[in-house]
Amino acid sequence: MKALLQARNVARMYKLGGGAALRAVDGISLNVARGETLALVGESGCGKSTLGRLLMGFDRPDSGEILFDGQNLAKCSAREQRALRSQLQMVFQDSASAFNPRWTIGSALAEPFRIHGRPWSRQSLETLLNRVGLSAAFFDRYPAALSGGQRQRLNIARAIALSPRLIVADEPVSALDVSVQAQIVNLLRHLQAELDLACLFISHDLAVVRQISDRIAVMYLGAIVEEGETLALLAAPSHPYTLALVEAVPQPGKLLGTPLQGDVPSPLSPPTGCRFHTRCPVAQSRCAVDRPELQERPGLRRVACHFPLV
Amino acid sequence: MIFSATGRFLYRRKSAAAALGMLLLLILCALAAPLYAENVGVDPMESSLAGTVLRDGKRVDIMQPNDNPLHLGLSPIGPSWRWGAYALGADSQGRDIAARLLYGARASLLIAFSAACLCLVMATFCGLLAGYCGGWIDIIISRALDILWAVPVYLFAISLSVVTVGHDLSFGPFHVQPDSLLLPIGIIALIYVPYAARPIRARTRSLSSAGFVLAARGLGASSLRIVFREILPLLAETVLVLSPLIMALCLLAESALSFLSLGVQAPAASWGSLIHDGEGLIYSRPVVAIAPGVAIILTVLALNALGDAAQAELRARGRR
Amino acid sequence: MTGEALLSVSDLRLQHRQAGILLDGVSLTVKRGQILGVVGESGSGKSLTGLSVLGLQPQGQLSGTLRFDGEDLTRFSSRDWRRFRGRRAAMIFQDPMTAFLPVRRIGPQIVEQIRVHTALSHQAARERVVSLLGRMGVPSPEQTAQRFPHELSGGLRQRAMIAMALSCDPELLIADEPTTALDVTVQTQILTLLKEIGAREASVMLITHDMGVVAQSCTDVAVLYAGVVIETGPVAEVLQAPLHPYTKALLRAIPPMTGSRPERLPVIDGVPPSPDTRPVGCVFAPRCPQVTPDCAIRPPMRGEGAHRAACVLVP
Amino acid sequence: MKGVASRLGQMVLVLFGISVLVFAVFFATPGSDPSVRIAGRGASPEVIERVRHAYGFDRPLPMRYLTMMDHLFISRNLTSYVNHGQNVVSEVFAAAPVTLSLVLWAALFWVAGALVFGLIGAAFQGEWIDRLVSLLALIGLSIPVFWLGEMVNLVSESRFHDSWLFSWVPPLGYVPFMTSPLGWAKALILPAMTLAVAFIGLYSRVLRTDLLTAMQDDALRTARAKGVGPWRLWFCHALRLSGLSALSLFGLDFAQLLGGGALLIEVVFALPGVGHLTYQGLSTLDLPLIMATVLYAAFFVVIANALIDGLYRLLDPRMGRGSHDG
Repeated sequence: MKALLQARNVARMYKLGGGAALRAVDGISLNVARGETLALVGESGCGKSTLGRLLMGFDRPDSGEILFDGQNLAKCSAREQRALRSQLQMVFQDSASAFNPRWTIGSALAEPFRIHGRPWSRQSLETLLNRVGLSAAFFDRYPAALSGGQRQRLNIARAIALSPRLIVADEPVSALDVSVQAQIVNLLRHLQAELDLACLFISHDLAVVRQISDRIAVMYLGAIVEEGETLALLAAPSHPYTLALVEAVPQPGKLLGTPLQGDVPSPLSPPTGCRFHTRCPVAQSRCAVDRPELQERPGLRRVACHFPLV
Repeated sequence: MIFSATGRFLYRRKSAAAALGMLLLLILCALAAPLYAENVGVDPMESSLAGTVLRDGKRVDIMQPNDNPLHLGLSPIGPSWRWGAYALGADSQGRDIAARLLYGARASLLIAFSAACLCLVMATFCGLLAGYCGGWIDIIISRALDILWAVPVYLFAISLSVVTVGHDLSFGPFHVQPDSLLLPIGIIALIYVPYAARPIRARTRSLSSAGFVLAARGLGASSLRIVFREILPLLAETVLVLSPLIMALCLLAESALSFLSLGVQAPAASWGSLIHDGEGLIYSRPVVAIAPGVAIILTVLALNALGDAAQAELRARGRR
Repeated sequence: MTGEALLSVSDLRLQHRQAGILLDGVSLTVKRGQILGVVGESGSGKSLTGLSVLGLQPQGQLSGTLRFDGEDLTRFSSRDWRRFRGRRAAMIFQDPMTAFLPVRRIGPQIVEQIRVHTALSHQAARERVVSLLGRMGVPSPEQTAQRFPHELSGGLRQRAMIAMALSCDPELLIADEPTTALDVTVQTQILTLLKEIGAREASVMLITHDMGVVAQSCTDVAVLYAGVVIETGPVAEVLQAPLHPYTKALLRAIPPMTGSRPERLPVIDGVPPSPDTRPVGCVFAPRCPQVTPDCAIRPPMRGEGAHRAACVLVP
Repeated sequence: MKGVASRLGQMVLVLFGISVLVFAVFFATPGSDPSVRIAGRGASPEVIERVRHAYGFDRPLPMRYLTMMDHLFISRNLTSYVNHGQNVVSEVFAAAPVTLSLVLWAALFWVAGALVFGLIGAAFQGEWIDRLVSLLALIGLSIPVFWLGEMVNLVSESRFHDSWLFSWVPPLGYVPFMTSPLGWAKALILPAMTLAVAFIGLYSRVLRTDLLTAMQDDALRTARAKGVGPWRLWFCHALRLSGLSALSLFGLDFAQLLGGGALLIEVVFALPGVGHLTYQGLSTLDLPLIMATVLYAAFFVVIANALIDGLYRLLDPRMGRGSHDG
């Protein structure tokens, strides 16, 4: 399986006032194969959105390289990057601000074609609308007329307009109600199968991720702590943090588990050794000094833990 | 689209309609200045200390012996309720106040309008550049504006005027007449650039971090395309809403400069210079100073009301 | 004490001049010692119901009855309300960052509430704040009281918020989406805390959009749809055997965490009615897969015992 | 500490920028030659040349800038071009107390007026009293201050001077505090009120808007849910939350007035303050005097900016956590 998108040791640090530095992404490597969905999971501040921005080329990494179809995104010129955009699209969480309020839905959908000088017609755009489950009657209306779920559909329509090969979706369903969320998840899965679309799905919601992804990478404080095939990983997590996340998902018919202690430490001053040792229920003295590397485990699993659970 | 939107705006906000009506009336009056001067037969620029005027059927001197025993010498003729020459009386040079008021409106409104336009163009340029580019360009522009801002506005305007107004100036191949209106226009525009650039920069910043700008970048749009297609049309609303308020400020600044004889040069008139003329007659013929003051207040009030209504409209639109 | 009705809301309606009908017949009861989950999607009026109990709903026409421990809240004067809020019923909000005044330290903000309602001295109030924060599981409560809201993590802020709400020993705690702005691991901590509070200190009305949260931390549940309570009952019964088609569909739409992965998640077609165009009959009828001609008339709550639903299909 | 140092550095930089700017305006405006101006209209080329040499205008610009700064700040013996032998720096320091008194009085009126009007407007939002206050504020904002001064003079010194209302008004001019505190107050009350009118208009509007925004804030909803009464709600919560932006505005305006922004009022009411001094310098083209007053003004603005910034950090703890934008 050839990787469509490949990140190698990507790191990004933000300098703040007073000499403080925020290591948002701290040496991450991952692959997304053609047509595959990789989910990036973690709590707020774990760097998953920063990684998404880096992979989209909105921001450049301090070190490491990002290869899209063999081309290094971090090195290519702005012009080359713009040309690559037709292959690589993004869906945002906040669908309300993702559209210029003064443009009609039709012109918003035509914009990608205009930018890349591709031919389009009103009819083709209406077909596109129908494809994401929106009525063609919306063509001349403004985005404000749509509900949240409809806007997210429009967002997806714009993203697939140029038939890209990869979509980076940053929390695309977190702002939606459960019933609408299910609709969007179904739509994304359907389109992916139809278009042979790879997807990097960034989310904090494990239940949604389980439904949509082939593989999961769990992030904690800027680094991947565990990565593996979705169902296997969720059924039997190896990293104590993954286990805590799985147990914390509120589901009908499940009792409230014992919560993890404390909060996520500030990324401005991350703990030494294993980043998770301050909250880890099975931590030992070694964890406070020695930072575990991400290691291959049987069953296509990678884990960064000295004392993996399984 | 624009016309119907303006129409709806005026319909919804009666105060804006009233203010706009008032402004149009003022502009009409200013345009009609020569009409009035010819009709009643006065020259607003020539002094006529020995002239006479027909009043209540009798021909009387424009400069009359003083009716106040405390003041010595001659004092100009006062206002009268009848239509005709010198309806508002005369100034110390024996010129018709009403005619000068109308001619003054031309200068004042022209300067305020041109200065506001120039100021907004410059401010939009600075604000857009600083807000969109960010980084060191933003730091340099913002610091430069801070420096301009640190000098009290009127003091700055006055300093510039002292150096330039009333002198023959040459900027390379360009030669500016000493009494050219370009000088006050340029000066007033310049001093309010920081004032206008700040909100424009802030708006640009918030627009350039908005989701749809990021989305356009994600689609592969170039910076120029983003600025001209995504940001400028929305920024234009902010600038448009700001324009009546800036124009009001410019009008006040112009009147202040002319009041200090640093704006419009005699014998030409503006409302500010008329108040200056009236200063000497303030205790004997207060109308000379009151009339232009009232004109300024009405204009500025209308402009401010218009700006307020536009701002409220923009806020309401943002909520919808 | 348990079992006696503390708050009973019946047929609460709220009509806003511009927005239209926001609440259209909300009836629910919070008994002492109960944790009632009020669950619904955005726009269903769940937060408004919570705000109405404290008289903080937006201006509009309010009708129906609100009884708290036998007192009629609809007859309260603004003075009565001031004595009621924070003293007998307190509220915590979704985002503890914005809910605190950002420019004052945590401690004094809680002290303010205590001193508004009790005659405690400044010193005594401060001591009480520290002990409250400690009880809420805040590490080093004395230092935390001296911090500004933005200096605390989200979880600690919410704990401080709960401490403030409980500072005058209220009988009812209304929690409006208290964990939505928090991370999942912290969410579990806060839910555990709320559960303890419900068991020991006060009745809790937990407003949320998440059925999972209700399942894990509530004793009873009221399901809201488009400003109407459509199903109420003990959590176990409602989740095991939902009566109303909406509740059923809502539960099915949650992606499962165990077992096989469905090809498609079941969805509810259509969108909830907007406040200005509401169906005359059952509010869910336009989207209901089991709609009958009887649905043209708004069904009353039906069912046996505590588990009831507003649906014609219920025997 | 690092923040303070960088702040100081910025202040020095801004001051330097201003001094260069002012210097450039007077001595390097393209097409305008200071020696021609000093020599007067129609002077012969020889006279102009003599003036140029006598005033040192033939030396290179950076040298002249350094010399002037030396005279202004280090040896502090910059003398007037017009009235030779008169020390400009000491003249500015002599005028400063007058301006300071005037502006302090004005600030008193305008803060009180803005608070009253702003609170009334916000508390009675949409009612007739709010509309009335808004209209008054708008009118106050629209009156040219020098004209208002003239009108006040007209009413208080001439037309109604003999009525009970204005009989106490002293003739135009300034009375030092040390001479007679009562006379000092009497001389300043009307000019200060005149000066305050526009600011009351501006600030009451700003405060009203900010208060109404604050009342919509989540924190205020919490306060209501706590059972806080209306007085506490307005004064301890809403005002605390919304007063900050008005405060930073206040600092800037106060400093601008102190630095000569009150020039028009000082001229109209014949108060010998810094603004009046500048005006004199302007009418006689006394460049060193103008240079000194403008720099003095800028100095105040910069200092006030720094003070307000510090106060802001003190009152709003969210500031000062690094330069994290957002």
